[in-house]
Amino acid sequence: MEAIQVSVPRIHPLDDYLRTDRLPHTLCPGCGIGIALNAFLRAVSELVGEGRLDRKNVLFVGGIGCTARTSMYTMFDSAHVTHGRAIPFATGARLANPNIIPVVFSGDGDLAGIGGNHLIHAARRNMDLLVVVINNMTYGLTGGQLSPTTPTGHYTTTTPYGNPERPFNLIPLVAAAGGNYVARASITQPEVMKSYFKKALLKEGFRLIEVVSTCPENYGRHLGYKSPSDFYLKIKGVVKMRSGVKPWDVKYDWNSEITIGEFVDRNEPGFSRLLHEQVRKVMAGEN
Amino acid sequence: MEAIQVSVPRIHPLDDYLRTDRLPHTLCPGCGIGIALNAFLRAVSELVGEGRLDRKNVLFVGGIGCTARTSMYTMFDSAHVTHGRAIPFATGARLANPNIIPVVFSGDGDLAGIGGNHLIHAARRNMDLLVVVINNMTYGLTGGQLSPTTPTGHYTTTTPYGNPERPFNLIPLVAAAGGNYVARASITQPEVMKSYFKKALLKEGFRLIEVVSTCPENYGRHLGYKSPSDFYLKIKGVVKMRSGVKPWDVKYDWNSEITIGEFVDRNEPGFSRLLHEQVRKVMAGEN
Amino acid sequence: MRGVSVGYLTGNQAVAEGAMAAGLKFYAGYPITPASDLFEYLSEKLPKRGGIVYQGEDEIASIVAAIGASWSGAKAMTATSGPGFSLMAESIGLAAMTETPVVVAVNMRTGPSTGIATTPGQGDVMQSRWLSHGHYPVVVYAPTGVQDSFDLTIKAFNVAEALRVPAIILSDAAIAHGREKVMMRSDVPVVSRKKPTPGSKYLPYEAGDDLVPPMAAFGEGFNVLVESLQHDERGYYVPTSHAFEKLVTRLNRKVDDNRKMIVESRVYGEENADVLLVAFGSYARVARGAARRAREEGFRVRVFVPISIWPLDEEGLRREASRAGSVVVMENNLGQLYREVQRVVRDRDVGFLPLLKVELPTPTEALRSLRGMVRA
Amino acid sequence: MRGVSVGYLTGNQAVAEGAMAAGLKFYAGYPITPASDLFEYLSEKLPKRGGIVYQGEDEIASIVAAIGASWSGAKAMTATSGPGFSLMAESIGLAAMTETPVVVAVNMRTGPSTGIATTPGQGDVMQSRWLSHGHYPVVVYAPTGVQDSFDLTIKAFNVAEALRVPAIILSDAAIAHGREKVMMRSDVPVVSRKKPTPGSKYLPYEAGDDLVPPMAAFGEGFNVLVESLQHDERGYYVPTSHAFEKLVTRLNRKVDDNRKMIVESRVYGEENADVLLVAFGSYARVARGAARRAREEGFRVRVFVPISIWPLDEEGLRREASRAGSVVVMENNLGQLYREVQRVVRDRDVGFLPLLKVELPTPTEALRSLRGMVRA
Amino acid sequence: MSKPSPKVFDIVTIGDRCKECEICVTVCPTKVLVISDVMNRNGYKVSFAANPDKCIGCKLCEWSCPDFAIFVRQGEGKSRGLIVWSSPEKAVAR
Amino acid sequence: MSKPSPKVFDIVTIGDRCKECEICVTVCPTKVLVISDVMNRNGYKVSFAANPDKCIGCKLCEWSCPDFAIFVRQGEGKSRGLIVWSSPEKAVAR
Amino acid sequence: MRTEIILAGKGGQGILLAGYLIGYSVAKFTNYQVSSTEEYGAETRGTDSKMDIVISDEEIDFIGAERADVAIFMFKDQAAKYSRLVRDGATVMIDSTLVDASTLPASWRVIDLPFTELAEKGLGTPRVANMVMLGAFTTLGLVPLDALESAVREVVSPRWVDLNLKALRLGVEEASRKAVNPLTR
Amino acid sequence: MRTEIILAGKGGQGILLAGYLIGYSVAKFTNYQVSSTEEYGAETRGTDSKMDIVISDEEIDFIGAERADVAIFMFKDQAAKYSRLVRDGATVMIDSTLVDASTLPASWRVIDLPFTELAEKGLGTPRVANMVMLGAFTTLGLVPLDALESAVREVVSPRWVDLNLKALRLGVEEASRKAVNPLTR
Ligand SMILES: Cc1ncc(C[n+]2csc(CCOP(=O)(O)OP(=O)(O)O)c2C)c(N)n1
Ligand SMILES: Cc1ncc(C[n+]2csc(CCOP(=O)(O)OP(=O)(O)O)c2C)c(N)n1
Ligand code: SF4
Ligand code: SF4
Ligand code: SF4
Ligand code: SF4
Ligand code: SF4
Ligand code: SF4
Ligand SMILES: [Mg+2]
Ligand SMILES: [Mg+2]
Repeated sequence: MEAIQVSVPRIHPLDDYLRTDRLPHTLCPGCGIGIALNAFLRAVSELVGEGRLDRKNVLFVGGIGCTARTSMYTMFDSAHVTHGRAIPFATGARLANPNIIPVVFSGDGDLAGIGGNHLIHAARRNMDLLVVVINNMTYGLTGGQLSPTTPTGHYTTTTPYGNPERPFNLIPLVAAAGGNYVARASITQPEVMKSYFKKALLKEGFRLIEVVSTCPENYGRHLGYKSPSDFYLKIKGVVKMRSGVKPWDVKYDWNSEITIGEFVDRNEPGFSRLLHEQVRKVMAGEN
Repeated sequence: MEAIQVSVPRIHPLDDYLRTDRLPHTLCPGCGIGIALNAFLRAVSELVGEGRLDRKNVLFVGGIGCTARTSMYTMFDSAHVTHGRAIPFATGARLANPNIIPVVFSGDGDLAGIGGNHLIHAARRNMDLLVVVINNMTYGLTGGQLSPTTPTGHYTTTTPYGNPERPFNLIPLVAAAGGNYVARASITQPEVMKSYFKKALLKEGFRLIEVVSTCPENYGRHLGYKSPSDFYLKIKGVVKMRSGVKPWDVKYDWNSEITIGEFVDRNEPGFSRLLHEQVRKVMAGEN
Repeated sequence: MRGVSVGYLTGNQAVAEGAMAAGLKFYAGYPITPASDLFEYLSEKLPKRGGIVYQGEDEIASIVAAIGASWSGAKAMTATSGPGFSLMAESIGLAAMTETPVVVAVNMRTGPSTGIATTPGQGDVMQSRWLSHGHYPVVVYAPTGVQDSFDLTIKAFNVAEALRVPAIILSDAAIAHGREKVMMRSDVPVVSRKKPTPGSKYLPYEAGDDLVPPMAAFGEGFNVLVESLQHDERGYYVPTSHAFEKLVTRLNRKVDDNRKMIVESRVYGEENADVLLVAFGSYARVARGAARRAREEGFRVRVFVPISIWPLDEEGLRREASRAGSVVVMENNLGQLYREVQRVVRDRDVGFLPLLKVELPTPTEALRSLRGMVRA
Repeated sequence: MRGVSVGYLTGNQAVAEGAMAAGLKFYAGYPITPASDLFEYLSEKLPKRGGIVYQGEDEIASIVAAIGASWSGAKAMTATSGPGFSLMAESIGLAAMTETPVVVAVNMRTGPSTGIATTPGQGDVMQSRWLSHGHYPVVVYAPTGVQDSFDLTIKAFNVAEALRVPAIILSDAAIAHGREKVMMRSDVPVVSRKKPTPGSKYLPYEAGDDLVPPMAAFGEGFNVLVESLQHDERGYYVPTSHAFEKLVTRLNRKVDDNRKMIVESRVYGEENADVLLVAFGSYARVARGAARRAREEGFRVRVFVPISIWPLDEEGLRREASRAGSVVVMENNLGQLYREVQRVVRDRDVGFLPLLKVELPTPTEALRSLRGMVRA
Repeated sequence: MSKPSPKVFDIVTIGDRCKECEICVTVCPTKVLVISDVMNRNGYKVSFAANPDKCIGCKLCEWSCPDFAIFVRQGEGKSRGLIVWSSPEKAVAR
Repeated sequence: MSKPSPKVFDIVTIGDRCKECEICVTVCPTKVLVISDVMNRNGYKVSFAANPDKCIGCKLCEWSCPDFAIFVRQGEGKSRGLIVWSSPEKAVAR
Repeated sequence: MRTEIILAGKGGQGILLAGYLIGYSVAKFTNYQVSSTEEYGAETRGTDSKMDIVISDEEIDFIGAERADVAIFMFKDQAAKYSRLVRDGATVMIDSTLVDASTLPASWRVIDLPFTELAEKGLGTPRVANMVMLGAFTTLGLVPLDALESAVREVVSPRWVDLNLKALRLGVEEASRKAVNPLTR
Repeated sequence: MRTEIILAGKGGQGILLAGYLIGYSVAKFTNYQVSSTEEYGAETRGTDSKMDIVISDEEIDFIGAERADVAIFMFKDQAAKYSRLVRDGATVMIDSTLVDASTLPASWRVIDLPFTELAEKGLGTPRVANMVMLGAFTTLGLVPLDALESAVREVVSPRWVDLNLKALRLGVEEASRKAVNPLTR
């Protein structure tokens, strides 16, 4: 076993939230996931700085995928579990200890593909989770296969003749399932993204933030974007920020508009509170 | 092995569509599932009579549950598979033979609980399936536990202190996922239900018909309905038929209104057609 | 007796009571016959003790929630039967790899596939050990009745907590739904996971000589890393042969080196028997009944009952086998425990008596078959 | 050679080619390393032959779609690796119970749990037989290279179709991603499921002496009934011991009684060897290399390679074992095939050489370890 | 539901299928049906058209029976309530 | 992004983290950044603030870097572009 | 000493409750061991319900009855159906309202009492026939009456306790009148 | 006769394509058996890429190289990294543009040619250094030049075929000039 290097100098303003001894991380050059993580950690660091968040309660959970791998680098209680199962893991962790603030940070395939059922059920229950879906429209880690959010017609390694499927538009889907907060951000607007993270981190109940992102290596190349920047600029061009839009009017169209903004913002009691309240009442003989 | 009784006299007008040697079926007295099956078989029999449907192409698939057990009695190609997996089974059967007309007939737990992911993905793809969800708001076969459609507050065997969860409203959920046809019927209006079945049987793409039903034995009793008729009359009172309602305005509220009606009715090409079209083109060298 | 309460419970209720006695704080379940009533029983009882009962959207959600809860410091459990257990295959591996204490009660019913939901089966013996991919550790106990259901549930929790492994209670519909008098001691020894010293430098997968790393809970400030990839002591992904061999060997040695703590078996009947009849679970009760009947006929049957199925009490089994006229394994499948007995008892033939039934065979029936084959 | 095309393919490509040669018409997959490229290869090639490639939302959706497709008359397949295979546990039982021909290619990677996605493993040997609940039949082949990947895929399809059982191709990342010259005959014998006579009275689970019922497809007017419950010849649910015993016995006898058709093994090296080295899959190649190296040292190693893992060629193994100085099983796990060899070779000790590696050990390395243990 | 013209009906209960659930009794708009004293092999007292004359042929009973145990057909002469058995041995007298 | 007041900045690249992705170069509104000739141990030429004077301190580079490899801090005197290394052995000259 | 009991009736006759009360009272109020198993699978109304109970002063091996020492049949046909599980010389109680004693094997010591009728006439409802039977059962000496009475108080919903206790005592009286030899243990 | 070959370079140098071409030409255009394995795990750019190729006139047992008869190193440090897998007396080709021949074990028969430089100068791009190397490789007699040429034509995208063939021939020429003894098979 190699000597274990526990600390390296912290230089970057976010280094306090990173396992810096593992950097550089294994994501490809220019991958949008890193930009989203950057905004997320900034949101946490600001909230901690403002005394509004206790970082020791933050639980950072990923399933399996490039996005999920961010859990290997975050300096919180972190979990890198199995493909699609970040939500139930985080659910159990929170229900067993309602002080925990679970953040599920994972990919479109992980959360809306194999894990889609956990996603809609967590939303339905208004389970106290912040779920961040990094939507790079592909299965990045496994090499750029079709994902449930890949636009129709796109060429991927498993759709060499063009994707015949229609993608999910996650905003109306999750909004229809339930939850207190549903928003979509883009890696091309990091400050906006951070503000959504900050807001969502402080709410109870189910919160979903979809982040429109890129996979320059395994998807962008297939689409003909020669560099990470090309893909980045494509995204920058297609996202449109709108406010006051109803979730079912939100667009997810590669050729015209991918709407970003906040679409649901409620404050109904979270499932975890309701359940613990019930247990309290039962113990007190009130139920 | 007992002697196998292959045919018994056919008396009832729908006996032609039933494995009559197995009747009476194992559903409890007054169970709403039978009423829904009755309407479904009537729809088929009318279409066959009208020369608009070839019964030998109908594939009747259930997962596991009381509702799914209807597949044991229907005189079609039928499949009674594993819990939650009726949709993928029917999907494979249809994709391998596009003449097949698969009907998935199963319970709320089977289709929206354990099988929820298959449901939303099939809708997303506009997969050529008629999915009938018999929503009795409980897990009937296993004894009346909480289902994802059980109204909040209801007492079930696994929520002895009242259900702290919020139920799915399947109409907006499935509509947000996709599909050509989304409707909700009630066992208390069998003729309307039949008309939805007839219409949906002839469409391509994904079609969902949710049927508001009863489980007098394992759920109704818990709720205090002493007889199947009492529960039936409760349902009759709470459902309200409306037309021109958008899916997201459809109500699912045990105490005020459960909206029934047709909420999505489109004619986009089904996934099976798109996929076979693509294969045809590839073979012809057009792609 | 002081500190003992007497119950007249079903196996399912006894497992639930055992779990609560062992300190259960989180139960996640999904209904399935014949485990639903365990879930229902806990739905009523556990909240009274401040525990959480949660219904997942499927079995995967349920066991993974239990794993998550365990990392939040709660003693956690789920229960299911064949189809649901099959769905948990991947998650059992997750628990083993992340060294998460979790207890899974599996009530065998008639299989394969949906089979028969209401009748007892014994077809999941091999599955209980090998359902997940990779070479991972697991401990499996098979209660023979209601008292065992209570006692072994406590033991399963204790082993799970002591070794940070998933522990399985492999029961069946006959025991789960049968009712027996059961003595429940209130002062049962309860083991809880070892914790790191507060404020210490902590590596979540660094073990001492006992091979079991201490386990910090979420929220305690240790920045733990739960990792399903091959990892080193820190939980860092290290894809080398060295790290692989080290981790997988340690994981499995936790069970192998602690056989003493885990292993349990029982013998009944005469010392110098004509036949050593090996049977587990509800069939152990049939076998004992058969031995009783055999005695009336002057035929000497000794019954060996493995209580821990994985690992088996190999020593005990070999010792007993060496003393009997012949060795026969009787189970409700086409040879599963039998394969293990064959492997362990190498120096002599082992007979197999498959009694494929959807209800318990009677002792007389079993004895008739046994005599038939021992004669032949 | 006429009717033979020569390829320079990876194991994954060879499986895909073998499947197409055997008549594959429906592939459903879900990406996972190291099986994704098999899926990708078929995504391009299969539509050219008029077949359908479908990506499910997870592994369960994929294998169940393949089962559904098989009932529509298509030869159907899926491919995956450890985590995905674990998720298929319940569905393998469904296929076995409903007697649905379906082929599952499993490329083992380093486990347990997520483990290492890119490196070869051999930890899923027991899993491949026992992952589902109940006593169900399955056939498992382990290719040792690319040629085998082609040939055994055809054989797997043929057995699946002939016996109406799920057949598994248990390969690993080394073979799946390794490349070799492969000879692909165009006139391979291809077996397809037996069909009922049109217009005949048809019971979907009524078998003749060969134990295998003919299989009607959906849409042919037979009103077939696919049933996961315990059923009789009609597919009717019958929850009796009689029906259970009859069905489960027949299901499993389909494999047991047809061992001749299924079983395959190979031996390499000298007749009267010092050691019989048993190894499968990519480790069989290591073992053969070690035997070559051993020869240089005057140490005689004979290599026994099981090709069918479930069932094993027990006779062949016993015969070979009886002739060698000692018997050693070498695999990349802590003892899985080993357990079976122990069970089969009962009259003598069997040594175990675990080489836990994330890359293939070299023959020299393997030989060194072997000599170390044979000496000791 | 379809309007039958000559208003004469046979209201037929299939005795061995009926489960005494009373749904037909509940839905019948004209109170034609009752639960009879005839018990079938499974111990259910079967539904019976005690007041056949009141039948308007709406078939709500037929449509609402979960057990395919009742149907209404064109009658002759005079409306009748019938209980039939799908096989002789299934008929059980009270 | 927050507005810094004295308009003097250090634009710091962490050499061993940079992956030459050019995102920072692309997002910088004032073209401060370029890919330098300095190659790190992983073979990437690292980003560098070649025109520090033009920096307006918007931090878009810092916020957009997927690798936590660049940040902007208050400078002294005069804006500078810097490349730092998190450990000496990670510094690789070209 | 091991005693095997079979209790059979139709669904709705309260057989399972009666069996539970026997087991409960033995478990809680005696030093004996006790176990019971039920037969399941009732998918439609009117199915048989059958329970095996084993009472023993030592650990119970097999939990079911295969040569019952005591059998109680509350509905017709059941005696025939289960007779192979009842040993020669067994004590067999039947509800003579519904079971015809003349059809039973001569090797059994039959106690026939019209439980249903007694319940109907004596207490105004046939629903406590099971309790009348239990009262009669205590006269066999396997379970003390006071244990069963305590069990009824703990298990049965308070508003039915009195009626049930009355029914129990009625059963004791009627059975005593038949002057049964108690089983000796 | 079994020949083990190791081919190593940096990602981007076209090592895997070169190895594939060797294997492809042997498989398709000779009667020899051939196998190859790659080393994976390249998660960031600039990682090593290494391929083992085995060519044999009989069935190949072990598919990797452990005592390579031929090794080709296209980047520095690799010789040191893999030397334990190369046998004494092996023929070792290096790209002398990037690898320093003087650091190599004396027991090897080294052929050093500046493949990258040759490609850059002779054909205007370093990207065909791998093809120049392949050309040189044919002079070892393991794979006939025409087989490799056919492989290039079948495998390489049409617009690069000519350039690649030129590079191949350049490699042949340059290597012949070094007058290597071909390996005899
Ligand atoms: C059960 C299971 N199936 C498949 C895989 C293989 N797998 C790993 S990551 C992944 C998809 C990742 O896609 P996404 O979640 O979108 O993450 P990204 O890499 O795009 O960030 C898949 C299919 C797995 N690890 N486990
Ligand atoms: C994998 C698996 N989990 C659980 C079960 C047990 N089970 C059988 S049916 C059912 C729920 C049925 O509910 P629903 O689908 O609503 O059907 P209903 O009986 O209400 O018609 C469950 C949980 C099973 N058979 N398989
Ligand atoms: S594969 Fe795609 S998503 Fe994954 S790290 Fe690389 S660029 Fe990002
Ligand atoms: S349990 Fe409920 S849903 Fe099932 S058949 Fe009975 S009444 Fe119907
Ligand atoms: S006829 Fe049908 S609806 Fe009427 S009571 Fe009988 S089963 Fe119920
Ligand atoms: S047809 Fe209408 S009126 Fe006649 S019995 Fe039936 S429900 Fe009543
Ligand atoms: S500093 Fe960051 S954004 Fe800029 S090139 Fe380097 S890795 Fe990319
Ligand atoms: S802070 Fe703004 S202006 Fe300055 S280098 Fe970064 S992106 Fe450019
Ligand atoms: Mg993705
Ligand atoms: Mg339901």
